[in-house]
Amino acid sequence: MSTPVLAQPAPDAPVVHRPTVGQRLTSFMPVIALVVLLAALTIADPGFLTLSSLTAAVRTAAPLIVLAAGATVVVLCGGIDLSIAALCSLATVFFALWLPDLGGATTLAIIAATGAIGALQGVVHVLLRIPSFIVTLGGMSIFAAIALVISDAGPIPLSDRDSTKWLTLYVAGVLPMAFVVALVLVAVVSLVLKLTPLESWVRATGYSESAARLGGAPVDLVKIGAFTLSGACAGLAAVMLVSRNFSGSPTMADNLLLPAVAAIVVGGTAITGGHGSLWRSLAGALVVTLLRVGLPIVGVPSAYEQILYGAIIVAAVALTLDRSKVLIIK
Amino acid sequence: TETAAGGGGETAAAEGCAPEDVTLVGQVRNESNPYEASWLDGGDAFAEQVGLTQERLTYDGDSTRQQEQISQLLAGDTDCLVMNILPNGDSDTPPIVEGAEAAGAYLVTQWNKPADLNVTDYDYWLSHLTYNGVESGKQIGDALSEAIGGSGGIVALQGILDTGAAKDRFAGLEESLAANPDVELLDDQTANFSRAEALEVTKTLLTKHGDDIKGIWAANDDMALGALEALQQAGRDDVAVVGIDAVPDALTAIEDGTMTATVSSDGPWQGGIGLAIGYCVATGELAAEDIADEDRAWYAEQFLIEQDNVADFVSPETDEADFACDNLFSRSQGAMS
Amino acid sequence: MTTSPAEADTDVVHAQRPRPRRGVSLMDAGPPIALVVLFGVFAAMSPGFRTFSNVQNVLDAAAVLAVVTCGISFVLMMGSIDLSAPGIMGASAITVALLVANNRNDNDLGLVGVLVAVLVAAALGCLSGLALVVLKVPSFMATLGVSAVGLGVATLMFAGVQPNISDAMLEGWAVERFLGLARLTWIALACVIAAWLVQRYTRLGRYAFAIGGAEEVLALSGVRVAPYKVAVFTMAGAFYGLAGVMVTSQLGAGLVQAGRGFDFSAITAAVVGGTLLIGGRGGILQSTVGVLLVTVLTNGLVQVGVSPYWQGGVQGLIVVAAVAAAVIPQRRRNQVTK
Amino acid sequence: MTTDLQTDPGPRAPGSPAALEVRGLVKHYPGVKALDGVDLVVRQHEVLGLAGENGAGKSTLLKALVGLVRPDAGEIWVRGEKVRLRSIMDAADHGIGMVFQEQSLVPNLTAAENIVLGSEGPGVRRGVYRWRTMRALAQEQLDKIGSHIDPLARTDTLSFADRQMVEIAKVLRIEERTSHPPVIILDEPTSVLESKEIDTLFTQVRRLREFASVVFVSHRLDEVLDVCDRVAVLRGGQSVGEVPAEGAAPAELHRMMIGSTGADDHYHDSAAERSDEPRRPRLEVRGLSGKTFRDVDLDVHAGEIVGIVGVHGSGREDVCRALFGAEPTTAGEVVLDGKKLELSGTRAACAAGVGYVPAERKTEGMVGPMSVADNMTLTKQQARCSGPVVRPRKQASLVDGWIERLSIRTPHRGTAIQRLSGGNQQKVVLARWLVAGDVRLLLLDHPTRGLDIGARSEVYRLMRELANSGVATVLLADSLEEAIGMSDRIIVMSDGRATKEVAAPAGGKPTPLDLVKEMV
Ligand SMILES: Nc1ncnc2c1ncn2[C@@H]1O[C@H](COP(=O)(O)OP(=O)(O)OP(=O)(O)O)[C@@H](O)[C@H]1O
Ligand SMILES: Nc1ncnc2c1ncn2[C@@H]1O[C@H](COP(=O)(O)OP(=O)(O)OP(=O)(O)O)[C@@H](O)[C@H]1O
Ligand SMILES: [Mg+2]
Ligand SMILES: [Mg+2]
Repeated sequence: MSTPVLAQPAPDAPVVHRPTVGQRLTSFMPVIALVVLLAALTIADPGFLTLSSLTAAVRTAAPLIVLAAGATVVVLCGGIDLSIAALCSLATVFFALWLPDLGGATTLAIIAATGAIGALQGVVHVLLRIPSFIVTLGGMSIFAAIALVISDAGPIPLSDRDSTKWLTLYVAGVLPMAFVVALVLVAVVSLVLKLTPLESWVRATGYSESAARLGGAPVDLVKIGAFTLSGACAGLAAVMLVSRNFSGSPTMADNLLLPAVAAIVVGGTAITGGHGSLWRSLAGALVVTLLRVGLPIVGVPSAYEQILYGAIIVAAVALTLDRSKVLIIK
Repeated sequence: TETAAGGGGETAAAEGCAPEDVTLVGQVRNESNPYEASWLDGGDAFAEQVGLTQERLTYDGDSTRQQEQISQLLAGDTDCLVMNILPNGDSDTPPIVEGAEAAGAYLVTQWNKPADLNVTDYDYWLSHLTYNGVESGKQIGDALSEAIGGSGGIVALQGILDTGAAKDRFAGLEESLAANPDVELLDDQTANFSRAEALEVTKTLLTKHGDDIKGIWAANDDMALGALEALQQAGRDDVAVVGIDAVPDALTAIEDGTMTATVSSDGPWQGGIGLAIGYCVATGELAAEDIADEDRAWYAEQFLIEQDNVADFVSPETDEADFACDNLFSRSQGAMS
Repeated sequence: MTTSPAEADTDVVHAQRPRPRRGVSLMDAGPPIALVVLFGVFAAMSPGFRTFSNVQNVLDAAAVLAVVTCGISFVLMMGSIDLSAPGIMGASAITVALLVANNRNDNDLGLVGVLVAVLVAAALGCLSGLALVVLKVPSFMATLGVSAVGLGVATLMFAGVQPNISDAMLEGWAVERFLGLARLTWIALACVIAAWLVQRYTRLGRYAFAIGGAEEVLALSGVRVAPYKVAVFTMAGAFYGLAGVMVTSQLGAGLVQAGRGFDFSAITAAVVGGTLLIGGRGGILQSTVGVLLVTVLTNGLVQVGVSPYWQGGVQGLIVVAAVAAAVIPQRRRNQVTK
Repeated sequence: MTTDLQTDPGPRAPGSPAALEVRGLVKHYPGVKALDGVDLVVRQHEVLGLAGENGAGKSTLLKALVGLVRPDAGEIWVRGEKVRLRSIMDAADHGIGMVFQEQSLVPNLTAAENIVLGSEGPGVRRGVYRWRTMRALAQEQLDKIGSHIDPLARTDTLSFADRQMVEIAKVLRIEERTSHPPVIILDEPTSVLESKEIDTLFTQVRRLREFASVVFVSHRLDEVLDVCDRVAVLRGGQSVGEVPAEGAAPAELHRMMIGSTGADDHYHDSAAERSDEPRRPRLEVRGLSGKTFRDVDLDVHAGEIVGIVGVHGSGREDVCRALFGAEPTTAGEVVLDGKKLELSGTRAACAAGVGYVPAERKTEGMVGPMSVADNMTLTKQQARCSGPVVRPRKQASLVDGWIERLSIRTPHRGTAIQRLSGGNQQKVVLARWLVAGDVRLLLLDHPTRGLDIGARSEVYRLMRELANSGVATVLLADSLEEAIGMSDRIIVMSDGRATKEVAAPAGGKPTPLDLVKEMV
């Protein structure tokens, strides 16, 4: 074998990869947007910025954070999960129905069940190659129908409020437990992604599914996993809603779909996949919650509120999106 | 149950708030619906009457958003807060009630309440009022039977399936059907209280059942109006239509004779009365414990409106006297069963 | 050194296969077949379904959705998404109701009122486009924002009192028939044909298609895509505006909620028909097939007598199944499904 | 022959000014100086070759010439006039057009539309398409290069080579835009073409010289010397000199490119130590059939490199993909190391120790926005972690090791792979399977496409090294010579069938002609 050894020039001394100030700033943009919004609301109504008000806001935001966090992973994989809200509603019904039999284990059972339903959607998406948009759109109406039927189209009161009481407690007197749970979820999922190869597989799948697949990444499993997580998060969010409403109802969370997706996008996660993070969605969910509750509370009239909501949410995305990472914006 | 009320203890100042310290809040689904807009206007009228302004909240038919707004509201200053709330659905009432109780805010709810939730168990939930849905459903059902001459096929357009109002009204229809054995319910579909959906559903039902349809029972006037459009487009003028709510367009239609009957629900009065009850208690003019148990959860007076009496309802006006502290429950038709 | 001699003697004779294809192929036949099958199944199950008047009814019922879908198809072809239909339709519905003869004011602008409403809608659509290309906000969010703005504008104009129209022309659109179909249905048909012509024969249409295929390549060819994107959203807005007017004509009143639910049903229709969300696929004709599929489904389920509780679920199931049936024969190696 | 010869630049010289002149062009990217004061002269009516290693800055320079890259410093003169090129249209107005290294056609438009895209002229009147005119315009361009593609075929249904032809047809539209002799830039146009098409292209390039100037980039140096009048060499973003093509030797060019004497041979004879005992082959394919191939039998032994040659559409690429589980099969059995290989999906293949390097690097080979390190360790995460948790340090040292071994020019392992030059990207993609360590069967589809000579011989060396360590390799080579040089055995495929097997042991290599006879 004649192997010519080339006199290759030594590779350039590795330059230490340090993000510029601008890059650092873009990764903090969701937080900046949050602070700006809070400041604006406070200026509009100085009474808004109180501890109890902030506590109420984060407590309110908890289910949305959880929903958005789960769906973020699906979005990072390049898909979308439109079924989260309907699945969450269904889970509230399940919770109320199962509570008498399962007692304390209901919460885990719910999360396991919704996780399994999410996985099923993932399998359908992956095996039948149906776009996730359609699979989960179909899922959305199917779950809604099941919820309607098994609940007999009405709310089901909790037989025992104590089982969800822990979620309504406060840590250190000010931090609502539901919010803490949401934080822990975001932290754990982020860490698991970071510390395992999952993150690079998820991103690769989102950026370029075919390259990821041909590059040997377990694309199908990653996608099914993402849908499973998204489903499980819907279950957890359902438990939070039930703890707040003392009942399960077949349409309870239905209106959280668009806010959840908005939270993801406002956080700066690319809806096309690949770029983004759960932390961004956390900040996004807080921004969306503040908009949903803050505008009317500070006294913006209903019609103007909608106009402002539209304008602010677009502005927030304009602020948070890291355009260096997303070359083409669809 | 005497709910542990953290904020309640210090604010339960029975002596009452100064009238100018009272905050009035009215919350409905949206302002793009004539009935609910008139509700908020009624609230404004009452607020003006007592020299205050009403904070108008809308949640766009979004249960979670309603809860979010209320918990944010209750996180603020609740000392002299009076809330007149239209819960989105039955399941939305308990958390609102619990929240208000814990924060010590005066609350009046309307329309939706789970049957097993008792107003008398709470201190700050002053009253819940509604119209007897079974009764309204039955009244218009009977009117419809009469209009089609006591026999023939009808179809029903149901409201949002998981609301108490939709269920009660439909139960009323069933009662009416039982009383009119010759009237046959050919089909029931939901059109979600929406005019546009009612239009499509009715069109389909018209092709499905054709001339068998003699009457259309709609769980609210919006759907009845949608059905009327569908009838007009199908060139059918032989079908009687009934609805509930007495929205202005329905009244016009009844005047014209295109619609048969509706049942009044008085938006402006509802918007005012809830605030009035809260205001009277907050200012100490009325002690919460003096409200009779049958006035804690009650049916408000309603009227079947047909062509002969429609003129009386065309321009509903709020009467200041209705909101006087000693006259708050004058429209009561009795306690909720 | 023999890196790679291009010697003539290594020349290879081409064994070209007739692979290159023009436009459509059998692979695109899935949705039409699904439509026929679905139609057949319902016709077999329900005598009411197969009546002539019900077919009329299906076509009439498809009219508004078809017009909305015309608009959204161009956006989807670009690979963007558009959720602004509810807001834009609401705004145009109230606008037109207040401009033609109505019970709120003395306006009686007739066709001009319709035109103004469509223009207002186009302006709102343009806003989405501008937010996309100027602020670089993804269309999902830009259009969601514009939808909220549209609803707000509509609510402002609504001002608590229902505007009912008494304009003879507009009311006639829904009532009067020509060859058995309502005027609105003909309007919708005209829209579909116009949209198809735009897609096939105009630079705007072809570029919208190309943007979905490979946006970056257009830039490399010196095409400035931004104006075309704005134009596509503006055109979509105009279609929604017309749809809002049509709803007003049907309901005889301007409703803020005139467009409720049309965003997702239009996307569903387009996707079921084969205008995929990744962009660069499908087109107006495919979307129109999707509209018919969805409408037949909605109508058929009522005709067959499926419980209202289950209708949504059955519809979801069938939509997934229809797409699966359409997709399976097209499965290619290493296909990307988003 | 003079190397490092600095010919007198044109602008102020008497007679006609240079068609294009570049002075001191500088372009920085984060962490790299892609261009470091490049000077270049393109005379009128000449074909100028541009040579340089992967990452030398060729593409960057050319992109600056068409206004896609805004240089940090330096001047560009066109026909004696200093210009600033802000956009590709600007460049086109000055008569400069380019065929890009990565294909740039809109896949869902027709070939005709792609050809006239952006300068439809009479093809579109007032925003309305006139399909006939459009078709005629496109046909005119296609005729120029003697291509017989249907102008109304959708581009994504065309073969890679046909698409390349469409690109060339497209750039020739520039003739219509300007009255001046245009400058046409071809960045590695031949890397995806077959020899017949290359000939067509060269005929075309020579024709172009009559009325235009051409800048031509290729890593096949003999090709460059064949078609060009003069060759300029870039190294590390600087001009290091130029040579007249007449009489120059590839070795000389190569020396200039790398700055020292380098390899003179690029093909490797197989390792002799391979025992010829009749062992069971590592890979046994029996009767494999799919959409585009039928009844393919194939044996590959451990340590053996088997080349598959065939004309376009012979189905060899799909066989490779099928073996990797990325293409459905209808029949057949595949046994790897005595165990049946499930062709159910790529994951099963990976798990069984099969590696695949796809030909279309940009879309299938790499995940553009992800870092070099992540791309390299996409597959076998054992490489970056023992157990389920990643170990960034271990990953870093491993990746850095391969970056150094393969001389991958990247500022850092954390740099997004899309910022690397094409050749360096390919090295990363290859490295992915090398990092994995336990690959038993490697399927290489055009693994050296777009690589410079140095990188190429590095890849050859690696392939051989891997083979010696026992990996079985299937190679779809870039050229027949490469196939012959690298393979121990060659399978000829035609029309979806394996028609012939040719032994190619060291010392007993067949000639290209032998193979071509079998291929048709
Ligand atoms: N957009 C970019 N961002 C950052 N660095 C870049 C970018 N484009 C090119 N580079 C860097 O500039 C250098 C020159 O790249 P260029 O593409 O010009 O090389 P080339 O000579 O064309 O190589 P090849 O033969 O592989 O195509 C490389 O080191 C590359 O990593
Ligand atoms: N009969 C056919 N019908 C449809 N597609 C085909 C057909 N034959 C081949 N193809 C497709 O054409 C492409 C190239 O085919 P193939 O793999 O046979 O080329 P190749 O022999 O590898 O040529 P190259 O030298 O360019 O690599 C593949 O994507 C394959 O799927
Ligand atoms: Mg290059
Ligand atoms: Mg090939």
